[in-house]
Amino acid sequence: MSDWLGHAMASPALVLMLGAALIACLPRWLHGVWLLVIPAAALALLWQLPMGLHGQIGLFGFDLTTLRVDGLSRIWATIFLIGSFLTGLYALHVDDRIQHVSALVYAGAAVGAVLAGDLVTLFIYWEATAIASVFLIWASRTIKAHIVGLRYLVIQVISGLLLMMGTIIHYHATGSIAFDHLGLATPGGWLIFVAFGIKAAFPLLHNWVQDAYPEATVSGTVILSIYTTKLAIYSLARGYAGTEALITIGAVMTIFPIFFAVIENDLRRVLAYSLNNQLGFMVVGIGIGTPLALNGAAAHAFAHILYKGLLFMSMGAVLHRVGTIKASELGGLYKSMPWTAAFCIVGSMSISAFPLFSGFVTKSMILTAAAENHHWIAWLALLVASAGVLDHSGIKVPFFSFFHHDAGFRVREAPLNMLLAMGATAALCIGIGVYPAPLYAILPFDVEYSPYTSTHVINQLQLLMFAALAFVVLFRSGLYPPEVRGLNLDSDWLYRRLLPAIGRGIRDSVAALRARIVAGLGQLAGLAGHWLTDAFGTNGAAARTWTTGVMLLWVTALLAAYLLLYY
Amino acid sequence: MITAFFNQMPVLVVVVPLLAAPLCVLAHRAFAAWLIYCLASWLAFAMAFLLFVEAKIAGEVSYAVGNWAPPFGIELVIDTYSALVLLLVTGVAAVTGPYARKSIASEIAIEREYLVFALMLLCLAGLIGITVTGDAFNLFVFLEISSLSSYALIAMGPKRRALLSSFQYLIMGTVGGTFLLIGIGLIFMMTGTLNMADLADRLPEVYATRTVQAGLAFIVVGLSLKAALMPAHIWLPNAYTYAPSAISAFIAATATKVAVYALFRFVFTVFGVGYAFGTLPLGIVLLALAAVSMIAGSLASIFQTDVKRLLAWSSVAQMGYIVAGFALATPAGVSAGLVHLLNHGLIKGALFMAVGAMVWRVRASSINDLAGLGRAMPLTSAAFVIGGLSLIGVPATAGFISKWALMSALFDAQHYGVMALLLVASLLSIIYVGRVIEALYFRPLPDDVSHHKHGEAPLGMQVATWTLIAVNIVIGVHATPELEAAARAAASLVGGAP
Amino acid sequence: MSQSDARPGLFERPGVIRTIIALIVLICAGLVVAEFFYTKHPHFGFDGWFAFYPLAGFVAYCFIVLTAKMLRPALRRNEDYYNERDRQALQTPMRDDDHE
Amino acid sequence: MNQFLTETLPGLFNYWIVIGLMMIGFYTVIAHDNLVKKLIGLTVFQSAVFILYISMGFIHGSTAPIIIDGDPVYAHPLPQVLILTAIVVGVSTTALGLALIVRINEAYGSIEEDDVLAADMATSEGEEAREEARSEQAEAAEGHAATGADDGAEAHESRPA
Repeated sequence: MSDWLGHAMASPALVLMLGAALIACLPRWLHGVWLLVIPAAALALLWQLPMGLHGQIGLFGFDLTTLRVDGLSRIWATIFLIGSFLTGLYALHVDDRIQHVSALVYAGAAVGAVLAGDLVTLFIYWEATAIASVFLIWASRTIKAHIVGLRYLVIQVISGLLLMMGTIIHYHATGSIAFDHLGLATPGGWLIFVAFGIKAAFPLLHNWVQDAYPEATVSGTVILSIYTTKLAIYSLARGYAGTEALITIGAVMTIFPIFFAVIENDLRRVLAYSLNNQLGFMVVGIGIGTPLALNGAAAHAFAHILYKGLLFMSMGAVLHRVGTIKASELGGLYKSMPWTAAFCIVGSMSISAFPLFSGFVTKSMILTAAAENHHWIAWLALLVASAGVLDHSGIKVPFFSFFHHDAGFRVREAPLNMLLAMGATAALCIGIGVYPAPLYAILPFDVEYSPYTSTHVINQLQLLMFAALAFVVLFRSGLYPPEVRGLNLDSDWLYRRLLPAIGRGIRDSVAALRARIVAGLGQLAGLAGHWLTDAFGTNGAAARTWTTGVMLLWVTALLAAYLLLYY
Repeated sequence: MITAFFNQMPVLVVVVPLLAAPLCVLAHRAFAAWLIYCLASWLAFAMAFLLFVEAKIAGEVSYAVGNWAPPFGIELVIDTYSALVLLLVTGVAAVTGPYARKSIASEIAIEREYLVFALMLLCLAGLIGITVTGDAFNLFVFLEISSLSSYALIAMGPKRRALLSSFQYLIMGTVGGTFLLIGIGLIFMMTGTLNMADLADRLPEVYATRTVQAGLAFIVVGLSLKAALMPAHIWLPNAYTYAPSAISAFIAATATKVAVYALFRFVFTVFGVGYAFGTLPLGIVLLALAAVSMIAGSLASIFQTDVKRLLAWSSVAQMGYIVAGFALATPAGVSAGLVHLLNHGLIKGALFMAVGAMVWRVRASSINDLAGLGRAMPLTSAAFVIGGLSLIGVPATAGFISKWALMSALFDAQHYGVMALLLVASLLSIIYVGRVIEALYFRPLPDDVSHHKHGEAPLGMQVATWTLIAVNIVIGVHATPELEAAARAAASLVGGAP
Repeated sequence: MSQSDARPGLFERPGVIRTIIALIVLICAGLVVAEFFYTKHPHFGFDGWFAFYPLAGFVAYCFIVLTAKMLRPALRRNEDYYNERDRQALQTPMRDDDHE
Repeated sequence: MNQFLTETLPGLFNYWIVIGLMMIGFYTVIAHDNLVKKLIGLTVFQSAVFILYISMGFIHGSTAPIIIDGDPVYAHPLPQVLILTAIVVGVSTTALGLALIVRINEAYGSIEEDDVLAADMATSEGEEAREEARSEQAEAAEGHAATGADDGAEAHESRPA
């Protein structure tokens, strides 16, 4: 027990969390320095750690492995820490202790989860990411953010509960809590799969992303976009690599959010849908499960965190300056915010996978792997999705915010620290695209792969440029759907409308039934209506103050029950 | 002299607060009474610690009151089980000392303050007595001492609703106490002894009689009432809500815990596991009641508008957790229940203290009244957050340790349904703790605040709250000593390797 | 649309827009020509057809946008569809975070 | 049967009395709203238990446990001693309860439990209504202050006319 402290201290996750504790106590003017120093220190520590298992501690008879450094976990931890550094820079101007603390705890929990060598440690950090991240939503301090935050929290915690139950059942079946390949052969494996699926935003489990991310603070959205979903992707890669079902799920995931993204008006929500679609690429890669495909998933996650972060940063800067992020109200901002516009375009080019940008060198690995393994439907889906990405993230986001018709906003350029963060991220996006060798070097598997063949470059350019041409044609001919205010139904309709409606239906019919009974039998029925509030509200039957007589009757009943049982 | 002190310690730990109480009355001054309370409770805590160590070494410390040899005289017995609960009771009492000074002063008229401390000492003496005694009837007497003083303490609450709350508690508590008395009488009738160890020896001969069966039923129901186990819990929310803040913290952390201690002292030590859980179906009944408590308590908690009431309802739920552990009657289950009993005492004590500090400032305890206090009282709010996380069971806090232990015990016993309910209850606890945290940090201070002149809570309240929070974190990080001690206690209660 | 500026911005002048479009068309034409000058590595067969990628890009794009457009009437609701409270809440300001 | 009527039943008559008293007391506590009656019921209930204890220590034809010559049968002294303590507890409970009733009467002007509860309910509902009104007011005020802003963030530097 004594040396666990030593082992645990060596964890980059704990460096971030201790840093968060420091920020909670330090005066305001020191926050900036710490926000940058802590992730950098954690990153340095990560790369000092030798490959292998560390930080074994015993807890309640389980041997936990709190620190597993191997190719797969290291690349994820690395990009998380880089992301933490960049978002720290982006949020430097924010004067809100809560946001800084929760951002660091959140990042620390995500890093800890990625480095977890067993399911219990994973569960602990898994829940920690949920709890830490909700503060970034609440920090918007609007009533809507409060409601959305609670909804988000409940969904995240359900994922954690499933993970825990799955872990227990898995342990019961196999006697092991190691977090290695799990597969879908056991019920425990299924439960954990669903738990991962919730956080990875599988189709129909996805809506919390679009619900919650756009409600967070300006910097909170950027931070949220980095960790939770990619942590789930890592967990899938670790536990379910090569699971056929993932190819189908991933293919659906790449396609269906596109339609929503095309007609969505809130640009941060557009990006949230596009996030979903990008996750689909990674899920397909994991489903294929060959070394090349897994490398592709890892590399794509790496690149994705950067360009998606960059896009959210630029939209955040627009929201910060203009006060709205609705496509229907924006336009012409390139005049006021030229740097932000330029960085946004770099992000768009990267996500659309133009050659020389980061998306190209990573996404093509997944497509190549799909082709090599002859998953032609999935491959076509990814191809179609690539064209779709060009529309919603490549064209729609920069076009409607910075170009299109001038909406008349005359604002200042984004704050310097935001520009620096965006600049650094943009530089990384281009750097990876131009010179991918360092990224390839830290991928989990040794695979020879070269993205810059003439075939690849030409085919990709053909695909993208003709899609762009299609945009021009559609837009000029007036067929392109205009940006209008409104919200679009998604799967959250199920629990925000359908379930309550069913509930109301049941309640109403019960109430009607009650009315009939009441008419006949007086006050016999008391079970209808807002059952819970009736029962547990402050003056509800179960929770209000009873008279001592009623209390004692209950006690007598209890005594009688015991005596009867014993009789 | 020193050896004499050590030899007399088991009785001194009761006698010191008992004698300090009239001293408080004689002192007649608030400050002097407070000083006496602090000294007595700290001394009791020190002795409790020494007794704990002694019990660890010797296994069991026995003391014959007045040199009357047991089983005829009253025997005091301290084993690890009682020593742990004793540590909790005296520890919380000792921490309440510094807390109570300002908190009590803000809620109770100055001329009655000294009486509060006298009553707190009496209550403490009663609670300590319950844990150390090895005599069934003596336990009843101490239980009534602690209950009577807590009725009076609760009635001192600042709102008039405190009066009826206290009266209802009095009726329910007295009925519970009388049931216990009947139960003890029935088993005394069959065995002719009141010494617990002696009872354990003699009861097996008369297990089959109706009298003993009825005796067990009366004792279990009587102590369930005192422990606020569903459906006998209804006195608790009001009593905790309307009591003065310091009293809420003290009683919430100790009184029901000690009642659970007594319940399982009877069930395990006196009646024996085989009889109560084997011959009679007590285990399954308690488990069912515990499961209902968990869910219903948490649900009710979510709907509360008053933070103290919210915490009180959460206590009902948490009592369910504790009883669920004990009701398994496996070494792992009992030790988990015991650990949660201790940890929950610490958590609830800390939370009630944090809320008490906020009440001290805004003079109200509804969630809306606490809006925006995260900025006005950063330290107190931070304490509430950490305590709340511990209540939820977030890793690195005490709550995690005991919930984890409970989960694994339930899992080993293959009670998957209860396990699922426990998980659901934890989910619900996130929601009700989240509601308060959201109000503290993400809502603005109301504009009409007349309480800007106060800053953070006074030092004494801060120190007390943070002491309990610190203990929570220490246990969360380094739980081995507590877990080992609990395992020893469980082994002595239900057998099995420690 | 520009009311505040007397002169239209760079990307609002018809000439500039025409140039951009012409550029795109030109590049596309070039890419079709390029179709003759590289070796293909088809994996499935159909991906080796002439101008497969250009066609795929164009058709897929149109398909997506037009389908989404058709879906819109079915999916779109008022912004306060879910409840009145959300609408009110939308207007509740963020408080003092994100200062400079 | 005959033996039951002549020996067992009368032999156990003390228990019948105990049970009777107990039920009377318990019923009073449950059924009466008047707090004083409740408390008296509680006292009767407790007294029944006292009698249970005392009578079980008694043996037919026994004498008080004072050592005398000969070979007398002594009653068990312990239950009587115990019940002395229990009576003290009972008396303190009654006293405390009565004191509480006096204060309840001062505070509410009634000693009927349902009246007092109704008064409490009224105040608590009043408090809740006030709370609700207050938070709605706050919301409305905030909403009003921000009409024009959609997603929040800092004030606009310029907006189209």
